[in-house]
Amino acid sequence: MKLVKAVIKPFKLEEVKDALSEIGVEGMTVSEVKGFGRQKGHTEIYRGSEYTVDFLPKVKIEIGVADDLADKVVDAIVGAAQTGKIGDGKIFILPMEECVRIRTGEKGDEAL
Amino acid sequence: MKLVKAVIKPFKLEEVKDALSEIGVEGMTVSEVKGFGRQKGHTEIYRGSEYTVDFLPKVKIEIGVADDLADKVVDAIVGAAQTGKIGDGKIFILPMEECVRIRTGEKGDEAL
Amino acid sequence: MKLVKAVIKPFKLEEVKDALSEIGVEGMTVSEVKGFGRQKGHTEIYRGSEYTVDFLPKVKIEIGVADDLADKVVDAIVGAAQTGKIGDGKIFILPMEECVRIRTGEKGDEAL
Amino acid sequence: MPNFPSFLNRLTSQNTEKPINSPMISRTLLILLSMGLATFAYAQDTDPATTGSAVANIQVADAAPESAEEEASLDSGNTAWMLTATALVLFMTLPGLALFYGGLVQSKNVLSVLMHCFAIACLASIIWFAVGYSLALTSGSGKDWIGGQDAFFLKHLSVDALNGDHPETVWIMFQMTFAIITPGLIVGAFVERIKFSAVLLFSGLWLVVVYCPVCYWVWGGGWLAERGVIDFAGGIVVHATAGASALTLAAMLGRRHGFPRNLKPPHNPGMVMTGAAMLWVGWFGFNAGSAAAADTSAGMAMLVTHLSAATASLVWMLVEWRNTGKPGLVGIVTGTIAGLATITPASGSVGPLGAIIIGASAGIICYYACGFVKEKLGIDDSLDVAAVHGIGGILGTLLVSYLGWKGELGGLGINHDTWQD
Amino acid sequence: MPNFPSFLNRLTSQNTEKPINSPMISRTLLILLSMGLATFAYAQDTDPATTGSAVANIQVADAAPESAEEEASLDSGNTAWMLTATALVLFMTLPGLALFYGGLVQSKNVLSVLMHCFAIACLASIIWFAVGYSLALTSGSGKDWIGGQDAFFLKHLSVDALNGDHPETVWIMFQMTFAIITPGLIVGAFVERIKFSAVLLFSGLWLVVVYCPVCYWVWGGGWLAERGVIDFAGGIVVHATAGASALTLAAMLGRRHGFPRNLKPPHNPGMVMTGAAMLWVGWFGFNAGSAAAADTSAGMAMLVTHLSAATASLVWMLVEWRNTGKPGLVGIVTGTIAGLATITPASGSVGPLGAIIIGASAGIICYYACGFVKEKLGIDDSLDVAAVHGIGGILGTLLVSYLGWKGELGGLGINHDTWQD
Amino acid sequence: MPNFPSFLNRLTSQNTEKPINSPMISRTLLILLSMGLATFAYAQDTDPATTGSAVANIQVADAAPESAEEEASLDSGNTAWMLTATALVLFMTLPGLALFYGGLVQSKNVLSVLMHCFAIACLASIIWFAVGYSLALTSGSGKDWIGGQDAFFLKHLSVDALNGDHPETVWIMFQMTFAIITPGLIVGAFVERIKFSAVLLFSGLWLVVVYCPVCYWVWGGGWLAERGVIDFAGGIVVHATAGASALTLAAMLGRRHGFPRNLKPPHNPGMVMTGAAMLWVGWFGFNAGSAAAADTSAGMAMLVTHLSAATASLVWMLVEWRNTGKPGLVGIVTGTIAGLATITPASGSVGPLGAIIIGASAGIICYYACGFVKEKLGIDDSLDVAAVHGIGGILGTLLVSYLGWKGELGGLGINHDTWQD
Ligand SMILES: Nc1ncnc2c1ncn2[C@@H]1O[C@H](COP(=O)(O)OP(=O)(O)O)[C@@H](O)[C@H]1O
Ligand SMILES: Nc1ncnc2c1ncn2[C@@H]1O[C@H](COP(=O)(O)OP(=O)(O)O)[C@@H](O)[C@H]1O
Ligand SMILES: Nc1ncnc2c1ncn2[C@@H]1O[C@H](COP(=O)(O)OP(=O)(O)O)[C@@H](O)[C@H]1O
Repeated sequence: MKLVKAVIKPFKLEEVKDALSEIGVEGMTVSEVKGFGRQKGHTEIYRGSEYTVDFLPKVKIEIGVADDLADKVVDAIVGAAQTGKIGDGKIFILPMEECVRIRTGEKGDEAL
Repeated sequence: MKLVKAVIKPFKLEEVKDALSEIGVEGMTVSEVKGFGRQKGHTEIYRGSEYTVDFLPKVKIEIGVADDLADKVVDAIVGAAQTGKIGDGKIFILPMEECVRIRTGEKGDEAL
Repeated sequence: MKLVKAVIKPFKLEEVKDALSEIGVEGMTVSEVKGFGRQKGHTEIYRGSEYTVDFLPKVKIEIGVADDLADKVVDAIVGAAQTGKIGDGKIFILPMEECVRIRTGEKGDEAL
Repeated sequence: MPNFPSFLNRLTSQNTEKPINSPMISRTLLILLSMGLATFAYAQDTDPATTGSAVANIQVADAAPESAEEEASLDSGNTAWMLTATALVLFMTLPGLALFYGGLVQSKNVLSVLMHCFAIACLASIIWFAVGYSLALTSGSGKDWIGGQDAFFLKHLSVDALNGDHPETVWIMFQMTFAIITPGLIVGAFVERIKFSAVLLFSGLWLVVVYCPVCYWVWGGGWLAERGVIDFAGGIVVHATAGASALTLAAMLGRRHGFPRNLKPPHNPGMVMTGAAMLWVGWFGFNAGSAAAADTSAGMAMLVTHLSAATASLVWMLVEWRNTGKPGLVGIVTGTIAGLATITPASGSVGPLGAIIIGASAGIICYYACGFVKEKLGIDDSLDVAAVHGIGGILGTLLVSYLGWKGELGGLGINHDTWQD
Repeated sequence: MPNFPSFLNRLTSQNTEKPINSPMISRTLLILLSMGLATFAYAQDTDPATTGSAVANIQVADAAPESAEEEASLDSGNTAWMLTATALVLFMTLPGLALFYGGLVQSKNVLSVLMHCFAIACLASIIWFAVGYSLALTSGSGKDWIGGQDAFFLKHLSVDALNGDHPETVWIMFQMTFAIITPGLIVGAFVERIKFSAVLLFSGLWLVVVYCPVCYWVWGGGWLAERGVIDFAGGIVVHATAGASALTLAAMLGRRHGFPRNLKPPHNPGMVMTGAAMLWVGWFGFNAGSAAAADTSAGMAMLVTHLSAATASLVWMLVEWRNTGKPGLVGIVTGTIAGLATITPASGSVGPLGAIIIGASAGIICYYACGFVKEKLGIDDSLDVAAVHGIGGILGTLLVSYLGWKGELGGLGINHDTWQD
Repeated sequence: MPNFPSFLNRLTSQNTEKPINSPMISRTLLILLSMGLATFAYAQDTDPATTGSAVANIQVADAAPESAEEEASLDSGNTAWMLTATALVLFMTLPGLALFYGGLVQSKNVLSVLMHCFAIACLASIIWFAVGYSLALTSGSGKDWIGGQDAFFLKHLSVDALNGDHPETVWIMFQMTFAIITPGLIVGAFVERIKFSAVLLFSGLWLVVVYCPVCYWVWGGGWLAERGVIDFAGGIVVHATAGASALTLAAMLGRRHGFPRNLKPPHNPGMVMTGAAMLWVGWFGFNAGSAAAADTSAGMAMLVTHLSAATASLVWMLVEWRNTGKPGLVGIVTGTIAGLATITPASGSVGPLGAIIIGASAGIICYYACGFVKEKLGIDDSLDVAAVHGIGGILGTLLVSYLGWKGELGGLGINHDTWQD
């Protein structure tokens, strides 16, 4: 199993969710994060002074998937989240040893 | 070493924390997340219009543990967080290569 | 590739960011978390009653790095985030199988 | 204004689903007019019995400052109350209305809504100073559909001019706060999908083209005033105009992405409650201030305003409780606003029991109107300006004929013999 | 009400730790009564010197509208102030108290607390209209423990009826805002562990069964008024009743899960501060409005109210600083409320130095009372209603005997010869 | 005060970059004095034409309570307005200013800023009671630079003493709210880098050493009053003193870590807007209350205050829009405050068009002043107290000579013949 971790632009969340639903992903966990990267932060001007905003708001999605689904998930995310502009984000794929569904105690691919 | 990542219902946090303390887990890191899964979101009605709430509030717990403790940790979490109702959440177990305690620079199981 | 996950004290974020920039890390993802550990929470007193605050605010940094850079990253973080007082936090290093840059579809070390 | 639609087209931000088509404009302008006229006509139809007193109810009847100046002298108590009422009505918009609307939208749009409310308040103030007061509340034009031009830039003003027994400066300020909140209310129709520059342009034009004339018709001595329409504190002038224009505008602008099935719920009900509470408190200035004096009429206006708000809140809550299984904070406070808007035109002419009836009607009718506009008409009047303010203002104007003094049901709770205004 | 306990049992949500046992009810009712009576008795014991003037202090002395109608005429200045004061007192509850309480609870309960405050305000308004005003403030029953029934549904009201020199409508509204805030205060006793329907039921009943009689006893001409009890603005009627009832209710409902060692701290001290600041400003209407006129008595009431609040805030802050090592925002604003509640009964009878003494006492005594109720009595009066309002109201009632005009210490800071009310 | 610098050194929290060096103190004290004197001198230079009426403008001219007592009698309308205005000005600080400043800082510092504002308000109240009122507003010392000592602890006060036609108690309270907000304003200079105990100490000392004397000079009958300086509502006394002291203090304390290139933006613009809106509403009490009566002067003060605020908001917004490409909420509301501060000294002497000119000047000049202080002077006046309040207050004082009654441009929009105060 794999854990797919994607950092995307916040306003793309709905589209990514829909794209994932379409390929049969039924669960995901989402959190608000701040990103620092090539897309440098911008400056905001308040009352004539500049303020630098280094960290930009991003959304992180974590999805546990069976091994064979991982590539499809990655493609779906890239397809939905891509704008082509800098700051689109990253996808990280980590190996996962086990998954448990708390409600039933099921393990493995069953639990996803 | 393993990294155990559990997504649970928010109001179960206290109980899970207590259950983990009992089996000797001394540290954990917690964050607020939104979950999407089989437990479909609900609709809320404001002023006669329906609003769909897809993402439900969940709590994510991350615990770095020594290899032999992983199963006990999973059992403790399942025991404490289970309500038997849909939406109880998931536990993911990831392999972890190294752990460092920033304060001392200690590494490995020492650092947990 | 590795995913380095560091939990640090919030006010150290700027220094860690600067230290990482210096060794050439160009991207990272940051989130606000609550930590529970040896550094026990404190009690706050409101109106003569004690309230226990178990979970202390921490910041979690996630950095995807090429294998050979991982150690330098860990050293940079330890160097910048260490205060020597309890509660300085932890660094976890996880193996990472793949990384994708959403904007371009690039994979592997290129994408970091 | 022939290229208004295409102008709007350009200024609308990309969030809309349905582009604006030109024929729609004429249609909606028709709707606006007809809705407006229907209201007024109806109000007029049923009002003959009250004609005599209505003119007295309209506080501008004796507001021509020139004539009042010599005989009247300043009453410090009434002036004190009008100064206070002015502060209260400004408080309704800033920060009341801003917080109310700000809490209802998605969190990513809250700052834009606050900005709309604040900037409109500033702009409306300047316009009121430049032309609004003159067009809306001074005679001298000899026409019955628009006021005179002598008070442009307030150039007529002398510091000791009186309006009745309070300074004309206070009257200008008090009415200015009404001109501030009315375009502010319309913000609720176009949140989350309009450019800031378009908001400024629309609001400025609207104030001059719609608000000032209607205000003159009803309060400035225009044709509706002559026909005896009762609008104590702005049911027609403020709430019906805002509601009708909101509906028109919402129809013209098209729907938000995701309407109606995929919208985000209000991001901060606590903020909504805070704003609604401030609106409630400020409304005391709005309605009781419209008595233009600290007298028995102001006292009764405050009492009935409060009772209507409380009743409408509870009724809305109960209807929602029955229909959805649980009472909610956003619901109860929307009921409050419905109750307040509905009592507004009637607050100078009904007694406590009348207020309870008006409040209960507001709670039920505005509740179902929300669903009607969005589901049946399919118009994305995002924050329900038409359903709450428009329907409320019209409802109150209709009910006052039945519930008000010498109306068919009698002024409930008021002793007929001693009620004189 | 024989099955009140079991009723409560049913309605309580599952959050409580200790089930309610029936014998407890009788015990706590006893406590309530005895606490109440002790206060009143004490107040009476030490008050003989002030009896003469006390009746005049009680602003309802001349409030029987019928008698006042003929001779008095309306004073626009006093009416202006009473209208303003009414708006200020409503502002105390909505949104002041709601935000104050909302910020003190856990974040997951904030909406429920706001809902409680808002819905209670609406309900209390309707009840005051239906029966409350009549039972609490009109005579005509011939009894000394409850008012008459002639003003049910305000059916007696004529629009130009006066109460003294302001309209009776204004008086009804002003007193209504007191009837709104008092059950609102009690919310602090049962937050985080009660069902919404139970809140409505309890608050409605409480208003009729406890508030109205006590209000009649003290302000409506009942037996305490006859015995010369001083309660200028509601130390007994509002704060002591709310505090005693909160204590009783908290004891009956049982403790929150985790009390007292494992509670969550206030989720939003900034919100608490905002609410407290609004309460402070609104309290000017509460106390200075209780003079029922814009006169020297109102001016002195505002001055002493403010000084007591400022002193109590600083004293509380200093005590906390000494005891815990750092001063906190929640602490200083709780001191404010303690100072305001404590000066309330005395605000018509003390001078500036008296206010400082009262404020300082409030800051110390209410601080330790918080710990006493929760730690010693073990009662989970969650937001310290009894310790802050109850103890404060009683403390003020006791102190006024010593500090007030012609009391033992003399009216500090007030020139004895010219002090007349 | 010889070891004030080292004392400050000890109390400053570790957040500063530049340690305070002793020679700096003398330098900055000099700056403070010279800035202050420059202002006053300038004001005086250009004011001769207005001397005659200015004294009458200053509402304390007839404030010596002893002399007024016999002849004057209480006017309930004026008293009602002064009570209301007092509540409004307190509302400016609590919670207005607190929220305004709280929203501008980083989120980790918001509670500390709220605490500063609240504690200073309490402390200033006690000091005003103890010595401030006496030193600032009573004569009897025979000196022209400081007031008498007879009213220490208000021991002179009798409950029915009048100040003009309202109670002296009300006057004490009204002026107290000015003494509360002025040190509160200075908070903006030292946020995010000072210890709480130092804030208390500084604010207390400042009130006695700077505010009271200047207040006496201008309003209490001191040397500036004698020379005919116009300061209707506190442009010099409140805003210029606060601004100059803020600049001095900011220079003494050194810069925040990261100034000027690496600062965090305002954490909550919505909170800033809410606070600014409350300041706006409260300012009606501040300026129109300074007329000390509910009369034509109060009405005009409210009108020009509002117009200046609205104009400055829009102008600031437009300048920002041009310079940065987008208009922002923090910008527009900062413009509001600039417009309000600038009209303050002039609000008794200009007409509507004068107010528009003043507002437009405020919007432009204060905008660029913000950049000037931070970029050119390099002083970390964190929340721009000097640029907005200081420059605003001075600007208004200068402009009033040209725009005010009988000034060079004439009182625009005011009929010269009927303008009399
Ligand atoms: N090495 C990395 N480790 C973790 N997160 C990263 C890394 N690089 C980028 N990110 C995340 O991806 C986001 C986008 O990256 P950025 O470099 O700005 O643009 P792009 O992905 O288009 O090159 C960043 O804001 C950050 O959240
Ligand atoms: N494949 C997944 N990857 C990541 N998180 C998941 C996944 N499936 C479920 N979750 C998380 O677990 C929560 C509960 O899942 P759900 O399917 O609703 O119920 P259950 O676990 O009882 O089957 C979700 O809200 C989501 O946060
Ligand atoms: N086993 C663990 N798993 C995950 N996070 C941990 C673990 N132990 C500690 N942490 C995180 O590290 C933070 C600091 O740990 P703590 O034990 O308090 O201090 P120290 O690291 O100095 O020993 C905690 O607040 C928590 O967020």
